[in-house]
Amino acid sequence: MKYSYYPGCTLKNKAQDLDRYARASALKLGFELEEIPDWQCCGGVYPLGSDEIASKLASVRALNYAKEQGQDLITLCSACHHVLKRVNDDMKNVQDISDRANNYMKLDEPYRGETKVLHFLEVIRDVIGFDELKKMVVNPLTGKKIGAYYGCLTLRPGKILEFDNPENPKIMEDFIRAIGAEPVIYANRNECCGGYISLKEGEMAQDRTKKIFDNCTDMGAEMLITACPLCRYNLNKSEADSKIPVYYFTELLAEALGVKEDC
Amino acid sequence: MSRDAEMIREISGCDPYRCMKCGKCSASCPSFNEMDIKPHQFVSYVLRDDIESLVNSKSLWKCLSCFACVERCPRDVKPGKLIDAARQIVERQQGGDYLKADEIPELLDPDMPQQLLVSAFRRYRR
Amino acid sequence: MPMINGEFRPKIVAFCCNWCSYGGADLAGSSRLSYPADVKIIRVPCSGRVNPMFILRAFERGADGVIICGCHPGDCHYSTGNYYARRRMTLLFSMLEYIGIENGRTRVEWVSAAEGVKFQATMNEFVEKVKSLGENVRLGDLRCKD
Amino acid sequence: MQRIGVFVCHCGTNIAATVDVKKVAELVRFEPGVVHAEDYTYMCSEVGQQRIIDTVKEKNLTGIVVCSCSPRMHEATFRKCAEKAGINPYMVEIANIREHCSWIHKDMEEATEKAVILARAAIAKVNLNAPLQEGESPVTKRALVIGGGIAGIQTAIDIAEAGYPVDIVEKTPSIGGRMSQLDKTFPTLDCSSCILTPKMVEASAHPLITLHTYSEVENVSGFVGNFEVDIRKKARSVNMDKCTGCGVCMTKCPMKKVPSEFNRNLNTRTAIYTPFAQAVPNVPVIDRENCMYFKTGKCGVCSKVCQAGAVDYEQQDEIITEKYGAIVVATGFDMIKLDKFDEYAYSQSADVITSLELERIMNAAGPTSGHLERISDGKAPKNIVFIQCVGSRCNDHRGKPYCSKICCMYTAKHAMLIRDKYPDTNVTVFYIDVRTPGKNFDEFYRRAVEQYHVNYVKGQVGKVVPKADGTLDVQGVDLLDNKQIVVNADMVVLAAAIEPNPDIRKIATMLTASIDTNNFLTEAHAKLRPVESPTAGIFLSGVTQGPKDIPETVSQAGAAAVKVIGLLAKDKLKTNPCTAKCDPIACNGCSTCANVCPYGAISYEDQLVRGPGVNETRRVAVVNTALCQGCGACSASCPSGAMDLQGFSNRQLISEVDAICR
Repeated sequence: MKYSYYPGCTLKNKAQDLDRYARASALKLGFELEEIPDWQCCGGVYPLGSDEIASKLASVRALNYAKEQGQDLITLCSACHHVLKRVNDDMKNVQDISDRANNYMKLDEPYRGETKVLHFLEVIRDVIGFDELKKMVVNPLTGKKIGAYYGCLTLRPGKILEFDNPENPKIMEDFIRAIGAEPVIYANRNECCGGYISLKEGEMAQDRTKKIFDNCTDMGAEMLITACPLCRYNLNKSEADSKIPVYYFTELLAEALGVKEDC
Repeated sequence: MSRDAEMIREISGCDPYRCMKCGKCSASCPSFNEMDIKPHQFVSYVLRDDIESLVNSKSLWKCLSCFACVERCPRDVKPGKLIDAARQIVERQQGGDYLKADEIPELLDPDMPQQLLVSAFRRYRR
Repeated sequence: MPMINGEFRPKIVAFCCNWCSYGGADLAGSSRLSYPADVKIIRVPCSGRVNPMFILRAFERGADGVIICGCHPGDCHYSTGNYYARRRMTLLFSMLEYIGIENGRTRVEWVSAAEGVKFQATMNEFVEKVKSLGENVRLGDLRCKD
Repeated sequence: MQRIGVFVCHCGTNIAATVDVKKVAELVRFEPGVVHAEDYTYMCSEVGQQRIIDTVKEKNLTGIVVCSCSPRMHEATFRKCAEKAGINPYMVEIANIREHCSWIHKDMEEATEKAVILARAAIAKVNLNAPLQEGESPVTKRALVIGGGIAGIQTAIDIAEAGYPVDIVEKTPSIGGRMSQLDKTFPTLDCSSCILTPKMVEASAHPLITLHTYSEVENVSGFVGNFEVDIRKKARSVNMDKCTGCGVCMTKCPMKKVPSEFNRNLNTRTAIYTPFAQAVPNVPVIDRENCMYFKTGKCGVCSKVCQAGAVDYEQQDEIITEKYGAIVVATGFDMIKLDKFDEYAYSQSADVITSLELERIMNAAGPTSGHLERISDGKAPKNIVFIQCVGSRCNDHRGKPYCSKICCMYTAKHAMLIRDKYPDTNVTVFYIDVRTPGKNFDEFYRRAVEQYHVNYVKGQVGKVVPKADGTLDVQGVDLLDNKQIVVNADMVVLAAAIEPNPDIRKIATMLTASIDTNNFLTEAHAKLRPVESPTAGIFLSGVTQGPKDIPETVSQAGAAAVKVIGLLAKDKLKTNPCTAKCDPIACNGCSTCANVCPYGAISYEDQLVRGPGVNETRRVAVVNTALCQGCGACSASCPSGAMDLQGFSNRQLISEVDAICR
């Protein structure tokens, strides 16, 4: 099984492990990530303005490439996942944006949101299945109490992303169970880490991350996993007393599958 | 309605008249305390045509675009989109970028992911 | 072409079932939800009462669009009338399209007595569509022209 | 040739403000058949009607066109008026120039032009009208009430008291409905059971009331005065005649782990059970899905311990067919599912509960014997937060657009009762608006604040965060203070929106009763006929029509009963004369019409057909006018044009089309 893969800017630099572990794990799980050639940055945030077109075109190019390959498109980074899914929804359901973007793109055949955008976790859940994953685990992380940190971009708006229940998600918890560890459910797992605010308002980000750490450690978590480089950065920058280590979920996946050393 | 108010409604695609003042947005907002104009008040400013105060508000730069208010709003008003529209008016018309290029080097830190810079640029600048 | 202030004003006949859509139109009225005056409503007991002949006649006499409104599937006052209407009209409309009456000039819509807003929206949409198609010249009976 | 009078109504300024009524009267005067046209302020008033009567006599009119409000409003009025004037009531047509014209258009010229066209269509139709005679049909003097909650019980008692037999069909094993789950009722704080139980007993003991509990309506046919209904009496597995209600079977049943629906799944029940101790009838049922005997064939304990020998595993569902003159729908409500509101942590924490669950907890017969306890650990909560409007007043995909109406009052009740019984418990209520219209309602809410010091906070809650110590951090906003606040609570109570019983769609379809976008049944007129469905013979009682509290439900139940009694008191009903009619000369007996007729009103017989060039005996369609409801499906499908609908004939409708397209 081959997928078009959209790594995004950060996975090429500061979050190389997120990418590396994912590729190795994917091979082990039986699918291949084919990086989209000449992909362009999604912009990191979805342009909310209903009249913004130019800032959506990079995503449309990637989506259209996947369509031409006849492949589903996979992302790993929460932000890319968010932007690509929402732009795809615009192309499919918002006539005005779709028409104008197509006018710019001048494609042989207009792009109308045909590509299916999947987060890496969705592939594990919907294509491979957590039960299958469980069978493939060679180093189960038995006894580890892990909190899943979703943040905002993977879940909201729930109606468009259709990733999981935006107020009570379970995909990462199921993932944690599948790799043999024990998920710690805590309410603030979908509260914002501060996002880009940390660039200029460090204290605000400190306050946000403290709330998250306080809540997850209170409920017994020993470590957190995330899918987002920005969330991980903000969490790592936290000075909260309750701070615990934060990993990309792919790192734990690679470890559980026994491919971490190959990376 | 002023041109700016009209524009905010157009850019955001939100109808402020649908708001029933329940406060769900302000109850959900993680940046509530840092904001001078609170999320549930955005609607009133647009309806009152006081775009001046809105574009000069600190709140514009404190919103995290986390969509908690958008997800939970029972009336489909989506205050987060309104504030983003106001932010865009500032950036488009008044050149009031919140982030200057020459500020950057001093804000940088070696662990900072590219995503952060890209996002901040998108949100803070035209 | 019938024009008012330089604007094309189509003739539109709406058949509304007495139990749902006529009530929906009444509700649109009492809620002051306006839609173009081009729409004229004929009350029928049931959408299943609408004989294809009526629609042909309307086009022959110069109507630019014909819309049939009935109860939602499953809600027909007479149990099944709207299902017959739907099947009958699907056939009729495809035949009409064959002879040049564009699909946009004909429509079947389900509007309940509680859906004043939907009635308004449906009529607004339909009138716009018919306006964009212009005058119906395909089936007009020349003898009826001035 | 008809002699038609046209009467244009101003409806005060409702019509006259946007339609030039004088011009309408002037322009239609020269339409074919019109011999008189005038306008008047209120055509429906006594004076207006007298003008019509006088004109009919003076000018020898044979037909009347009234340009006024919707025929759904005043067609009957003007038909009666015509009858008084001595002409056939079916010689009247209404041109709807209010709802379909003056109220929706602003431009006078445009509206006037449209009014004239609508009047022309009506005139064209009247030109082809023929006098019609109403037939008569008998009335079955028995009523059916669907739903055995307080609404159904009250309606049934009121009908029975007037001397007519009534059947109640209730889906669950006992009558009583939602009210039987409640602890106290506002605004007087009566104990719910104390006022409901006597009514349940009265209903079951009444010689004219028959209870069909654990039963469902399966099929409905017929029409007003003459409904025929199939009722499925589900197998109780307990013989109603033999059971003494001793309850030994329930104490001995080994399957004790079935979630109790009656207690909102807060505790469990046995597989053979009555929903609650005061159940009527006090005869248990076996829940076959959970019964060991039915699942494995082993057990049979209940049968062994039953001294009366009432347990009958072989019992089968039974379908009975009954005839009724009227049907009352009283199917009530449930609370919405909260799976889309997980920010309140309802599914994450046992101590986040709905108000109905709190009713069960507060109820002496409930899972905690009336002690206010946390479901998770049985401890007494010291801080309780109530959240209002959970799913009500939402126009997004998560909730309901309407106000559920009862939540403000029951929350004030809960808050007050808790503060009264457990004075050291702090109670906070997050509200958007406190809505308390009703007699002694606002006083009641104020008592909660002033006497019981309940902390009302204007604002909503954004998130409930369960903590390791079992408490809940409730993050909300105080809009009046403009502050985000966090209240640490031991228990959170959600005022979930109410929605019509999920079975209502199926029932409405069987009854051909119309339903609105929220699944509430539609009334015939929102103000003037609030307890009747537009479908004749179907009546509405309780929340099935819209959210309402107990006093309102009881009043409405009584009103529905009065309407039913009014119907059953008649020996004969006038039938709609707008029925189908077959022209035997054109009919070739093809059976198309009989196939589409939903009422089986068309049959075939050999008739001697005589006409130009025809003189033979052949098979032709015949309409049974007592069965025909006048839908016209037959005439639209008739290939030869033989079948026509009186009052809406092909020629009449075509003449309307012509008038509009002219």
